[in-house]
Amino acid sequence: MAIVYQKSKGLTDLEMHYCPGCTHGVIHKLVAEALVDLNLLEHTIGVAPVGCSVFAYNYFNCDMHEAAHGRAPAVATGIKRVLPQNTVFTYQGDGDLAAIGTAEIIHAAMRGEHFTTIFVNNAIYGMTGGQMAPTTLVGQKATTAPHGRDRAHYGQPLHMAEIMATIGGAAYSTRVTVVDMPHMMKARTAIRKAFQMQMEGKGFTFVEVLSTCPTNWGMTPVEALGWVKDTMINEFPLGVFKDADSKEGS
Amino acid sequence: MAIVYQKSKGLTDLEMHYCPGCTHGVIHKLVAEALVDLNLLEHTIGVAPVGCSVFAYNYFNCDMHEAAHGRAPAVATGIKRVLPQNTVFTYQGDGDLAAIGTAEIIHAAMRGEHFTTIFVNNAIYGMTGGQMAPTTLVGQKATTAPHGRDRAHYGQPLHMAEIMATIGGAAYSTRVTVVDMPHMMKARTAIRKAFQMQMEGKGFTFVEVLSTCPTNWGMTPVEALGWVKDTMINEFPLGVFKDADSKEGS
Amino acid sequence: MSKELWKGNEAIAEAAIRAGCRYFFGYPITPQNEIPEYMSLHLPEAGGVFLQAESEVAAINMVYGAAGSGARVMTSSSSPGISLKQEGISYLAGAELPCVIVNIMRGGPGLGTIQPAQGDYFQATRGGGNGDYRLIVLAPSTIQEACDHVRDAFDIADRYRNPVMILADGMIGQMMEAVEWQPSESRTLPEKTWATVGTGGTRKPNIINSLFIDPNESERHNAHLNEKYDVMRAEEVRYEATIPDDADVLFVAYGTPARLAKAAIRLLAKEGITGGLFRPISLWPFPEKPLNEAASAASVKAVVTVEMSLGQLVDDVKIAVNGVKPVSLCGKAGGIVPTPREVADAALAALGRK
Amino acid sequence: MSKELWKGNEAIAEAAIRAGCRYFFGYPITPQNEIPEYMSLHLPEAGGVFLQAESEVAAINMVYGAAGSGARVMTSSSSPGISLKQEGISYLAGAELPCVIVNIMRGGPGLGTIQPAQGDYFQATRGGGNGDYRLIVLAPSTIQEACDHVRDAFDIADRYRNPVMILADGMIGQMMEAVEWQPSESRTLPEKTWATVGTGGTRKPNIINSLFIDPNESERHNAHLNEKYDVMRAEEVRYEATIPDDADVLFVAYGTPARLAKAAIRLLAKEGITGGLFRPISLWPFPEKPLNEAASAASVKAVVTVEMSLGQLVDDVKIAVNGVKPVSLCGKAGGIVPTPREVADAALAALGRK
Amino acid sequence: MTHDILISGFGGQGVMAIGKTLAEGGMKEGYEVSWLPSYGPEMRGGTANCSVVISDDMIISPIVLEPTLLIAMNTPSLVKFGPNVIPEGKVFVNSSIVDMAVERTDVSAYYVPTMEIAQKLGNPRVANMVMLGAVNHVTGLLREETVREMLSQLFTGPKANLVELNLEALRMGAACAANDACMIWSNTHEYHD
Amino acid sequence: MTHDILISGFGGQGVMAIGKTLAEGGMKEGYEVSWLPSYGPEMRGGTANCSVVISDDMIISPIVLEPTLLIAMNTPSLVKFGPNVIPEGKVFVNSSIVDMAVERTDVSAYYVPTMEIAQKLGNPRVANMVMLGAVNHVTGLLREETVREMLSQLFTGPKANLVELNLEALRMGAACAANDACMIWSNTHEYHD
Amino acid sequence: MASRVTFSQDRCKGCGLCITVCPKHIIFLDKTKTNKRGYHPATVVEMAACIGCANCARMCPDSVIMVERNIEED
Amino acid sequence: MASRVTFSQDRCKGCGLCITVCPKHIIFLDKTKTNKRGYHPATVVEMAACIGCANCARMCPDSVIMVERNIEED
Ligand SMILES: Cc1ncc(C[n+]2csc(CCOP(=O)(O)OP(=O)(O)O)c2C)c(N)n1
Ligand SMILES: Cc1ncc(C[n+]2csc(CCOP(=O)(O)OP(=O)(O)O)c2C)c(N)n1
Ligand code: SF4
Ligand code: SF4
Ligand code: SF4
Ligand code: SF4
Ligand code: SF4
Ligand code: SF4
Ligand SMILES: [Mg+2]
Ligand SMILES: [Mg+2]
Repeated sequence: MAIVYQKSKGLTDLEMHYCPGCTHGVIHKLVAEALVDLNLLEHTIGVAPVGCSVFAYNYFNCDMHEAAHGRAPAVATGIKRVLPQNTVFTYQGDGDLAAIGTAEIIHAAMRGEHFTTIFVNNAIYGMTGGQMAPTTLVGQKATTAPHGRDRAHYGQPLHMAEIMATIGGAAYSTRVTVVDMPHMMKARTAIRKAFQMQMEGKGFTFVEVLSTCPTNWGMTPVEALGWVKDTMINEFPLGVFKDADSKEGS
Repeated sequence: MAIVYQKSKGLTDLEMHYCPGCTHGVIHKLVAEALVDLNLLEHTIGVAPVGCSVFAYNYFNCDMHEAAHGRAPAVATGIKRVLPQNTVFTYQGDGDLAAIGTAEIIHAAMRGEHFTTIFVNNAIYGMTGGQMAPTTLVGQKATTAPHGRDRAHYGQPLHMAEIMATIGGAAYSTRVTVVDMPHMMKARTAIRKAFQMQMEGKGFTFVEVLSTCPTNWGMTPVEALGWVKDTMINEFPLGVFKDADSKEGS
Repeated sequence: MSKELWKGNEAIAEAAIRAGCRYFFGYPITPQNEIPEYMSLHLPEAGGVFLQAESEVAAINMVYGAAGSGARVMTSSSSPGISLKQEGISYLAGAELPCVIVNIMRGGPGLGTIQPAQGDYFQATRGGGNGDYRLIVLAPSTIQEACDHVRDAFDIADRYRNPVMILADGMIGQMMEAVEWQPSESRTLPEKTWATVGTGGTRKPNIINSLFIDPNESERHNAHLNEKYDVMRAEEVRYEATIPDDADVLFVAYGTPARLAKAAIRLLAKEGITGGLFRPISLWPFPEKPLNEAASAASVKAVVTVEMSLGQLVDDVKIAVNGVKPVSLCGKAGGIVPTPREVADAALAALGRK
Repeated sequence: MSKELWKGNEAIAEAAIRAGCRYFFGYPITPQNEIPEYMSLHLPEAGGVFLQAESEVAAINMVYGAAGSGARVMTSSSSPGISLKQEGISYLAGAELPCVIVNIMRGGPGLGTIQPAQGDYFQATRGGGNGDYRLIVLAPSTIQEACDHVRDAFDIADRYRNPVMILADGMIGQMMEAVEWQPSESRTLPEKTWATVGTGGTRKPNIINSLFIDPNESERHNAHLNEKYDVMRAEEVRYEATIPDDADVLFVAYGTPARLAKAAIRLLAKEGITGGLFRPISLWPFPEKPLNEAASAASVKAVVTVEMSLGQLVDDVKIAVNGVKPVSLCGKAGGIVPTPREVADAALAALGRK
Repeated sequence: MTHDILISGFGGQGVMAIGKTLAEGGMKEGYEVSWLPSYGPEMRGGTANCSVVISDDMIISPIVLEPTLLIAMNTPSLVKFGPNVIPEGKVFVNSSIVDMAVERTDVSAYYVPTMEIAQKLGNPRVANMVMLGAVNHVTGLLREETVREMLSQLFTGPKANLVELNLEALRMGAACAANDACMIWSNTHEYHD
Repeated sequence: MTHDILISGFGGQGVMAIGKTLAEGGMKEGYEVSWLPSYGPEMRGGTANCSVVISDDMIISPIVLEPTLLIAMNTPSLVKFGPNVIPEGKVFVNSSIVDMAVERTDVSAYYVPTMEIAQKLGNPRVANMVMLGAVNHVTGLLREETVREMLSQLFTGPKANLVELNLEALRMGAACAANDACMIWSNTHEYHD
Repeated sequence: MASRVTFSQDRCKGCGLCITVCPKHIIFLDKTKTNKRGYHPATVVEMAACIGCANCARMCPDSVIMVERNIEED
Repeated sequence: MASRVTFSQDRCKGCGLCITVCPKHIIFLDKTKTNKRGYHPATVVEMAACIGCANCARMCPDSVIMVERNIEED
């Protein structure tokens, strides 16, 4: 009997604190596996955000920084400018990246910083208890939008992967998800490609991953997968929005 | 003899502190004239930035706030939410809006805040002495980019009008300039339209104006006009990038 | 008035609405989330506006805009979020805008921990932002008091055109206690003729501003602010002193540690030692004179500061006591609440009995 | 060593490069712009990296990243910009990262004025950010001293794994004076085994972090930090005392006001009054004991604090003097530098002669 | 009289609600009360707990470190907090899922099969009310009238029928505690590692 | 000996450079020196000024509020700072564009037509060097050797010929100050309101 | 047996994600068990039917599952 | 005279922007004058040629220029 799949060496042995069925765990695995498979792990420095994935520094089996809320791209910039040969990535939620950290991510992209950002969009603030995020869907309820996000009051969700695609220094911007096997395989490819392009010096690489938050969506983990497929994808279309390799979007 | 043109009542009688030939003054006039002609001045609250136009609060003949560097859109949000019937605008430079204030402007646009932003892009930090801005052209010299902006180090300029156009709550996004009469007339129209759409409740309106900084560009005022026409417009194409009225860009 | 059981954060939000607060700009952070959450539901019902900002920086600047336009406005956050607001707070103070800022403190430094702490005392009382400015800082130690402070805070802010901060540890935000809603005394407050609501063509433009580029003007502005602060120093000092005539040791504490000091006083009583408690309620202006007098009492042999921080309040205690008695510190940090026993032991140590 | 004429800001930048600083992240703000401008030209020549960040917030977080990866790194700003860095500074202190932060102070509050001031004393010495942390704060009063401080600051930061702040008023940044470049003493510094440079597969991951969610861990971490601060308190106190045996009045001042106090002492001498100057150089750790001893001298009748702020340094002076002598304040704010005459008059007033 | 009560269990077991009912009821009975939740990311699937203090005197600290009364709704809670109970204190164990006995002999233990009893009442969600009934029987803090009043405010309209169901659960819990058998641990429930 | 020198004029008149040359020269002559610019948005087209202190003793304050020596390169400078000069102080006026005389009688005034002299030398940019020459003649601060050394460091390669031109300007300025005529104001220049 | 699927049941959070991706529909939550953290852990009911595709393992957020396959049969 | 252009010369900064937009090329900087702020102010050299288009006035950043036109001739 040969092992077909087991826990990645890119992850530590610690049990993760995520809620049951939260796809943060799945995304962690894809990142860790990519780093191992591309032989980058030992030279990687990751940056954890403030959000449910704040403890990511305990899970990834490489050097890690825990950044202030939203500032992971600035921290990663500091690291990568000191260590241009190493692999650097940030792992950020939608509150972290698309709200408080908007300036930092846009300017990292503008400068074409040579790191990779994994953007976990679960349309909510998970960590702090289900408050509205910039990516919360119109009508979606949140603890600070008890009647659902009101378009007249709060406008429409921000589409970060599309914004990134408009910025010169961004080499790669894509949106994927992990809610079933075909999508997960695309996500896997996208994450690998992002790291590869980073190491080839192509510029800033950005992978938005639609993720679930069963706890704050008030759904079972399986229902949450369904909501991504049926509803969230309609608001946030999947695809490649920029690819410096192919010089065209999707 | 009838007066064809005289100093606008929308401006106070104070002499402006701008350098000779700086087009900040021209843009001030267009804004003031629009407010007077649309009969809005008495109900307007303007927000001045930190930048060369920091003293704009002394020049516009209406109620004014002086905001912290980059935060004018947040300040304007606070004002407009309290006074939804009044006219509110921000007047911001490229350091103010496209660097430190990136998050604030993007989120005001996302929420579709009902105010108007006049974005004065002169590709430099004027006030503090010619440091690099996010809109500084590749190769353009600045006191913090003594050999010119290096693409490998700093990436390419941010195109704010284009970014705004990708955001749901933005009703109008355009780029104009004031370097000769035909362009100025278009700028005049754009600014009026922005205020009109604001009062019609269409959403956030954004007018980027390419402006000169003879002092920090190291040119005469007239040379500076030429540089906008010959060089800057190539990097920052003029046009309408979003118009909720016509439902199409240019 | 009947008693109701309220969670601190929600009580603070409700108290603000009752005080006429109609605008709230905030950003989520534990352990104060129930404030914005409560506001998001109930402020619109009261005809007000709740807005979740993109960051604490944006929130405090929205407050600046709303306050400048004459609104009763509030924001709340917790330690790291309050750090981000420092520039904005300095602007508010500089432009003399009234508003209420709530800090439900957690452990630091940095991301720290979400458990209750008092590590932001310096920041609150001495201005974490730039320049010479002061906030009035009120520190409740029960939820009832938190409600009363919020009610008063808006009036005080309007009276002085100055931000007022409610500084409470996470315990006050998270716990539930009985509350009796007290009606506001209706203070007559100055009209906001300075607010920007449009000139209406009937007056000169109003300008909200903290920039005084000419140093002479800037100096005059600072002198003006300082005179205002002197009035506050004279009129807004608040404290509670429970000090027996024969007190051997004087505890000084605010917020949750003040409650623990009371427990320690009971423990000490069993051991034949009399303790008193001086509880500053306005942390700024600090009750300097009353504390000096209390410490000067002949029976008092030692002053012990109890704080959930590692030596912040104690600075003000030392300044007030001015050498008349030895001052020592019983400090905890990082989200740990000292036990009554630890507090009592600190007193014994200060008295040389341990 | 020959003398060269240097502008303060440029000298600070050059001193940093000579001290081995190879990374600088900053954002323009008057009156410190010559620091980033100098760095943008000369740091790449030294094989380093200069990066203009999108904001002060981003800059301090880039410092966090670079420092965590083991670099000698610096940032500089002026008052409002330093306010924005407070959260980041708290994180740096919490995660125990070495770096040097320069604040060339201007008048406040808010946007204030760009003229020199000292209104950020509290912020620097007591942490404008959240939680219990401390920076070592060095305050030069000449450009030569600014260079020497910068040189030492990097070593001190590395030794303690703690941010060090250079706190100077705009005058120090803008003026030119003669400088003699002093070679660094080569302190042996601990190896940065904690830095994140990739595990290389040979060790466990290094983690740069300020989060300790379990309050017991958080308390331990704070206790550890506090022990470190105690070592600093014991070993890093710096001051200059020029106090004649028969001094009637003792001035306490740092930075530019210390120079003015010297002029005031000359004026007073003509009026038959002997003045002394106690100049704290490390504002934190504050030279508490030496100042107490100086104030205790029999001849000294009054202590006068001279500051370009409205009562900040005076708090530390009061704590140190602890009531042994009356302490008074000669303060200016908003960009105005006090004149020697004003300083002398403050002394006369303190001595009851006016 | 001061009760320092600690209530602990998995998220979703109604731990916070038991505490709030006790605190609010205590307030209505004229006592000084406080309630304090644990909070933080450990809530995610982990153990949640809250402190309730009920006293006829001013409440000093709302944090219960050494409970006079512990309600352990699951095994980790008993393991973690059992040792902190004061001598002579009381420990209420949700014996439906707790798979161990209270080993200390200086405290009184009460084993309440809350889930089985709730099941009998046809509604598993009243398990926490069963526990409250048991606690209330032993402490005598709340009168049934007070509880009824609170329940009537909580359940109105179509849900009004839940008032009686909950009161019945309260009574069943009390009855259970009244029976000495409840003080003896027996491993009747299913638990697998 | 302490010279508190204030130099003021329009931006672009080389005000800062005069100050720096004085300060650096003073340093090379072995004095303690300081130089302090005015800074800020008033620089935009307005008046710029700098303070230079040269002393054989420790310099206390680099800010010159009451100059012993004022160099007024334009009219507003003379209007603004003239009154602050100490009694017995010296005022150097750029008479090429200053359209008024020094009215105070307790100070010595020197009128130097810097632009006319520079014009004669064929290079209007050395006007500030002319002024420096006049000042140096009166104060005797810098030796020509010192100035030559500084200029040689500044102008190298193809620009080396500028050294002699600047020295000549310095000498012409000195010659002007040596002539008593320079102490009498005459309105020779064009100025219109 | 072609393939073997092993669950670290103590780490399982009973979320059921693995179930959604098993092409053979052989994974269930074992309601008769409650693990240390209070969850009903996932298990395979008919190991023989497993094709060793590892979908379940890839999907599991908590890396609970290891999948082995008999190489000879590959 | 069809039109009149009036300059508040004290406010003029001599930038020359007005010159660039005058269709009649009749505006010049008066080098014989230096105003209070040290600039050579703009002026019209041949008022009769002015068509009152107000381009100059619209372009002037400092609102130095007022333009009048004879209505009858309109
Ligand atoms: C400066 C600051 N503001 C706010 C917080 C509180 N906070 C922690 S996590 C979080 C939001 C996390 O949401 P998101 O980034 O979407 O991550 P998720 O938890 O959904 O994965 C917030 C606001 C903080 N720690 N620091
Ligand atoms: C928080 C903060 N950071 C920096 C500054 C300094 N500052 C003043 S203006 C300015 C840049 C202005 O550039 P821009 O917005 O392009 O306006 P311009 O002067 O070019 O019109 C900066 C960085 C400040 N006042 N506050
Ligand atoms: S709260 Fe949401 S995002 Fe956070 S761990 Fe739980 S399910 Fe995942
Ligand atoms: S510095 Fe530039 S932008 Fe500022 S006033 Fe002068 S020309 Fe205009
Ligand atoms: S390996 Fe494939 S077939 Fe086997 S249990 Fe897992 S998902 Fe089902
Ligand atoms: S996906 Fe993992 S955690 Fe979820 S039920 Fe399956 S094995 Fe358990
Ligand atoms: S009004 Fe027209 S024609 Fe007349 S001077 Fe002005 S630009 Fe020239
Ligand atoms: S545009 Fe205005 S300021 Fe410039 S030269 Fe013409 S009149 Fe003067
Ligand atoms: Mg999220
Ligand atoms: Mg600009």
